Amino acid sequence: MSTAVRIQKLTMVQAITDAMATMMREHDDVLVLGEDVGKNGGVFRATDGLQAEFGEQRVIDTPLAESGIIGTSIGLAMNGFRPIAEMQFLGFIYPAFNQIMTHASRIRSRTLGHFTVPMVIRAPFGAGVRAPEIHSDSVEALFTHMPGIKVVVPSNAYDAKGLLIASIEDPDPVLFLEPMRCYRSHKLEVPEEKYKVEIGKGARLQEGEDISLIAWGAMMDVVKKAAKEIEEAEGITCDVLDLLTLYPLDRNLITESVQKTGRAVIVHEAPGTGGVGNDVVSLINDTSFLHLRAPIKRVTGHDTPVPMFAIEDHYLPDAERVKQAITDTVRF
Amino acid sequence: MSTAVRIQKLTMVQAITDAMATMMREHDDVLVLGEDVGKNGGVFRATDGLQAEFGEQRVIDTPLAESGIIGTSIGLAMNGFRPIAEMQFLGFIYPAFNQIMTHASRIRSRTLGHFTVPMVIRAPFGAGVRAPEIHSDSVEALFTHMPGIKVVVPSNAYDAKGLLIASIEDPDPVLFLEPMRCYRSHKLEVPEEKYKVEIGKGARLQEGEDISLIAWGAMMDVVKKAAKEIEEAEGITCDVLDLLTLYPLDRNLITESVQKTGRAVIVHEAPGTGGVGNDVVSLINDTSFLHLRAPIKRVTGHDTPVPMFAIEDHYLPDAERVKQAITDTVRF
Amino acid sequence: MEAQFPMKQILNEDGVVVNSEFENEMTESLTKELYIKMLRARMFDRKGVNLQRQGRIGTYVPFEGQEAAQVGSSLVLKEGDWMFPTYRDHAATLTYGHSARNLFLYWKGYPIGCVPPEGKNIFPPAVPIASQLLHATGTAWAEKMKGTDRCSIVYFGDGATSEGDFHEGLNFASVFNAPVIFFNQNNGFAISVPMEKQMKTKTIAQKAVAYDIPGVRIDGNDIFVVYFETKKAMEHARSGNGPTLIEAVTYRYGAHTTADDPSKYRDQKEAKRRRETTDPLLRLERYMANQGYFDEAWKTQVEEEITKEIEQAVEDMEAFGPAEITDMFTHVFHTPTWSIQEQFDSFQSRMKEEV
Amino acid sequence: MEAQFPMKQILNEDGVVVNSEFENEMTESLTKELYIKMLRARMFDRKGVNLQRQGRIGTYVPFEGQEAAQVGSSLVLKEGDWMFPTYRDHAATLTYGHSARNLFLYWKGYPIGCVPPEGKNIFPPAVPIASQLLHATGTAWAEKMKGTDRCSIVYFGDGATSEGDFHEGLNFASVFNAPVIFFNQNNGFAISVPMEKQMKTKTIAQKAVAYDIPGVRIDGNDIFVVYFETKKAMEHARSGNGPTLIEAVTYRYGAHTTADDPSKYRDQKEAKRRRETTDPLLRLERYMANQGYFDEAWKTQVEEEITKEIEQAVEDMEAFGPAEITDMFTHVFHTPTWSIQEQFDSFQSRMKEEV
Ligand SMILES: Cc1ncc(C[n+]2csc(CCOP(=O)(O)OP(=O)(O)O)c2C)c(N)n1
Ligand SMILES: Cc1ncc(C[n+]2csc(CCOP(=O)(O)OP(=O)(O)O)c2C)c(N)n1
Ligand SMILES: [Mg+2]
Ligand SMILES: [Mg+2]
Repeated sequence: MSTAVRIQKLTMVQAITDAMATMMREHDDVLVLGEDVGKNGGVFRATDGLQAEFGEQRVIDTPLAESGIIGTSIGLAMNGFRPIAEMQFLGFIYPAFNQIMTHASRIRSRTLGHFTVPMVIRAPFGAGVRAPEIHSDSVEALFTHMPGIKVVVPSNAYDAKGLLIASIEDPDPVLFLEPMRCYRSHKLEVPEEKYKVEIGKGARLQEGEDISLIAWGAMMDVVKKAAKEIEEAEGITCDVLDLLTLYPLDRNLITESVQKTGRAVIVHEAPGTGGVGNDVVSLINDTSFLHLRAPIKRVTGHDTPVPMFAIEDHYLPDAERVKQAITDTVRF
Repeated sequence: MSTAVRIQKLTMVQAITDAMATMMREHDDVLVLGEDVGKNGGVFRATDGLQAEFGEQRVIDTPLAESGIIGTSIGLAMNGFRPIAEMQFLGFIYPAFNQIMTHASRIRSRTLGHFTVPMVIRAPFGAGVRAPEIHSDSVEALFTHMPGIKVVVPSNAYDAKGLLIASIEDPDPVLFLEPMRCYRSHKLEVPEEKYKVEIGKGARLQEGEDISLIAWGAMMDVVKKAAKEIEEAEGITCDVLDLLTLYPLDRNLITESVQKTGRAVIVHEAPGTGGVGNDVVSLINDTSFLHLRAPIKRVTGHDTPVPMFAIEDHYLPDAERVKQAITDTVRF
Repeated sequence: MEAQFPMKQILNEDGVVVNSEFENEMTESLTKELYIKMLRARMFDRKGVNLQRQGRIGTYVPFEGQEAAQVGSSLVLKEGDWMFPTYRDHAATLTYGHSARNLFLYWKGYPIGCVPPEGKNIFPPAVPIASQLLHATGTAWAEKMKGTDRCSIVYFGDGATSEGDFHEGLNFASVFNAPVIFFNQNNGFAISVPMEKQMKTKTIAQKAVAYDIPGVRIDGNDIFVVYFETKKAMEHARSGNGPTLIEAVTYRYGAHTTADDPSKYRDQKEAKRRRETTDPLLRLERYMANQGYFDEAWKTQVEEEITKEIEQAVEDMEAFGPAEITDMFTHVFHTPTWSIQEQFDSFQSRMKEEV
Repeated sequence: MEAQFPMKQILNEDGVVVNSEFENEMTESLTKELYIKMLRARMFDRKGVNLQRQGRIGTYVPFEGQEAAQVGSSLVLKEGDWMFPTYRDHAATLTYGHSARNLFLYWKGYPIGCVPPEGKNIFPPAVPIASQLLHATGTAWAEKMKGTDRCSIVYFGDGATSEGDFHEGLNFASVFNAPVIFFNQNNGFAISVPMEKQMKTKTIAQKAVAYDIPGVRIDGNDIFVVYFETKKAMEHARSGNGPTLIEAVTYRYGAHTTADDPSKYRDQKEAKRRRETTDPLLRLERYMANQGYFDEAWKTQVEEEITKEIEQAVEDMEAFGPAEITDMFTHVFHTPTWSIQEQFDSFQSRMKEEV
């Protein structure tokens, strides 16, 4: 019965395009809309070729208005379509905040399931690519705090395709965050077929005994580098978790890991105050208090706006900061 | 030298009016603007009498547009005025999210202090007053995660006046949250004079030895009730903290209390996931890990939208839930 | 601009036909239907105010005075069309077939109050002002893509025109040629703020110029002009010609909500004056009398039937029993997340303990 | 509506005066000033593109083709007026007295790049499209309340007209009669999206009707019409008559940013054609030649001076040294909060370790 799975080597941004094309071929109700997603194929080329293949009716350049994009997508989603709305950058999602907060995420619960909003909002995000101000915001926590929407963040091509397909198939709104730093940083083997990476499940990228390193998105490379260097230098072995979904968190994965290692370092780009890292701290406190051998450390962006790009590297957590947190925790 | 301080008994909403009037008398550059703040005196009467006293030039009914209110207030603030902008309900602040997130909070840092935004955004919030949908949102965490703005929440008339005056005098934007449930629930003695309650400082409302109860806003009444009942029933004494400022948190107060009691219960209305409670958990983890005798408990709203008012009481934390958390923690 | 957007009328205040464009279609049966629907709406509204006064429901939002605008516009909808009301548009939703019981339950704070009858595309009242204009555009655009001739109608007030979403909604609809009727009820006030403080323009219809779509200004208390102009706009939309902005000039007699005190910001004598002059029901009665078919006995009979219907709805509302608390947990997502499930479980075990 | 908002011109493509309204004021000295400022802007812009190509700055946003719109409009500002540019408006900010060094530093990603010279009310480029319209309204309104005759000018593109903030900005300005000039540069594209997909209207000027304010459509490549119409609008504003919406029709020859490839979405032959026909500098040269005072030697001399100035700015940019990292921490609040202070401290101790 098994047919050979065809494999292609793709960057993350290519895998994202591939996921949309795969779903659009299979389902007529899947639409792509946003600013410059048509002929231009998106400012990152994430929708490259889609309009040529699926036409202007299904890959739609909208006026420059984020509330308009999300608000009309809600209408489309309530009335039989599955829109994939692109925000050109996550930093430009704010004008649509009202539509997401008071409608996209609430329509199912307000109407007791009478109307539903099966839509995906895609948004490139994060610092480290020398983008101008506002373009680099990492505000996942604004959405994990919003009841009624799921938030996912792949860190590589394979997960990106599977998670995006799962997001499009999800009966509820999903915010699909795309770390710009990962768009072209690696190529990975990605099946040509349709497959899903389950929403709500994280991944253990590396087994270790001494400490759990918990991160997502562009921070995975930083964390993996730190884990490798600290093992070489000090023989400390790290259990490296890529959360993949930020709401709902993969509680089992985190709990199991921390109960094994007794220690955790959480790494994210967003400001520490109000960041998703605090949710992870609470989760560990709730589930694993007696297992903890040291306080949990968070290595995060500062409580400052992401600065202009000449100095943004000093905003972002790097392997040095992560290693310092690891040794502080292990030696506590 | 000392003159007798004249005292008046005021509800919280009266104290808020009084704070604005006090500052407007003293400073010509203080303006009030928003929807229905003029003749109508605001839907909660918080600006009652201000237009009669200060005129239509200083107490301004604006068009119905929150982004417009905040955006123009930013311009006014950059150009010599100190606007107090009212959002009719915190649940209607979302259309202004972009202006607050990318401008009000960032202009000082973007321009290295060349332009500044000394403005106050006032907003009634929280559930429990049988308001319609969206009106009851408790989204303080969206703003504590936003670098460049402070967030304060009084729970009584005395603090409300002092904190609002401090907010108006603050050289940076302050989000001043007004728990609707507290508007008229108590009268307190409030000096007629100008005085300030310092931003960034919480208050210990009650001394206790066994556990720290940490909350703010409308949850203070719930927490105080629980503390009283649990002391009567079980002899457990609670150290009750009213945080008052949610960014920046009063780290010293929290730390000192938890290091004394070794236990903490945090109570807030907002959904647990992404709530400010997680920041408090992290703070305690960072400062007081070795003092903890039990995991920290959070008693919060659910990860659901605040429901329609017929069932909202089942959304809100109540004294029963708080007491349960206290006994669970003390008996851990 | 006022001259370019004159207020269209069919009936003047005395119920005299001043524009005969649609005279052929102004049949006795249509006239009576319009009258009955308006009377029904008005009686529903008065019941709502009373129920609130008696503490049997919570804050209520009355619409008395705006019946013609809402009834006339909603009566031209067809099966399957989409309706996006505000909190003040029960006359419209009721006329289009919403359940009176559920409408009352809405104001009693029951989650079920947001749910329309099966098959009826009626959105719950959009609480954040103007946000619903985009949904109406989206659902209409979807119909266009599906190739049906269905359309959307969206209600909003004069105050709503100031929000960014008003602008984005009209622009998207015009760019994508979506079959949507933007039905503005200009009742002169946004809570306490009069139109002159909301905008500098003297008309709302002229804002259509910014989107190159038709803008029509009508007397919103003249049910005929509302009915026929909305019908025209709908036919325009259904035949692929895109959206129309309709400004129906009207007035609310009462308070903004039952929690509001209009005497704070306006002279209520004006409401009294309007009740006697421009009232939509009175005007139609005058017309019917002029036509020779207004009959007090008939009216009484109609009133009795409506009273029965509304009393039944009130009874049904009260027979509904307590609101379903579990609704809070079970519909946030198709399948609850673990955090919601856990909160639900602990809620249920608390409930059990209480028993 | 196009007929009601015809595109005003003073010079046609051949540099011939087609409208003599302002002929008295079109002196040789003004003409030369306008020319010099445009040339300076163009040379600055080309330098920006070059610096980006050489990797000496980051992504840059070119404006070549839009010099007349920006220079003509900014030259009428007076001391103390407020300017709110986009990322594409260096010709405007430079003309109004911004520091060329800082503008280059902005594109090098330096925080100092956002800071205008002392006393110059120039806001940093508003990154979220259309958000700055409200700030301009607010600062202008403040001037009105203070009783000065200062005003604000705000720049934005055709794409920006779709955002809700465009609408709210114009509405607030019209309601409060704020002295602000809404200066739209309609260059036909929002990145790749042509005007026809952005809006159904054929003009942007007509959107003024929605706010009952003057809307003026001008040839944005004709520096005279830009200069005199903006001046008129400013005088109108300064004398208490409120805002004006100006649509300056223009074109960007190059890419949206240096990271963009316009051939993906349009035929660049059009840019070539326009360079030869409607170009703002060429047109003014033709006019000056017609007037008998265009002189290649003079131009060469002017170019030399500008080259010197710009080279100096580049030198200053590069002499500035590394960006000040501590800027990240020290200006978030007037006084750092403990969390920022703690992060700052630990940053500083890491820096010390590294040394
Ligand atoms: C975004 C938003 N801001 C504020 C409010 C509070 N509010 C409710 S009704 C109203 C006035 C609406 O006026 P209008 O649009 O004229 O409608 P009307 O009430 O007259 O029918 C306001 C300000 C809201 N519901 N949503
Ligand atoms: C709110 C927001 N959404 C999206 C963007 C991304 N973006 C930057 S420039 C641009 C196009 C702007 O077009 P237009 O207003 O015509 O100005 P132009 O670039 O042509 O000068 C877009 C979509 C942004 N900066 N802000
Ligand atoms: Mg109204
Ligand atoms: Mg443009």
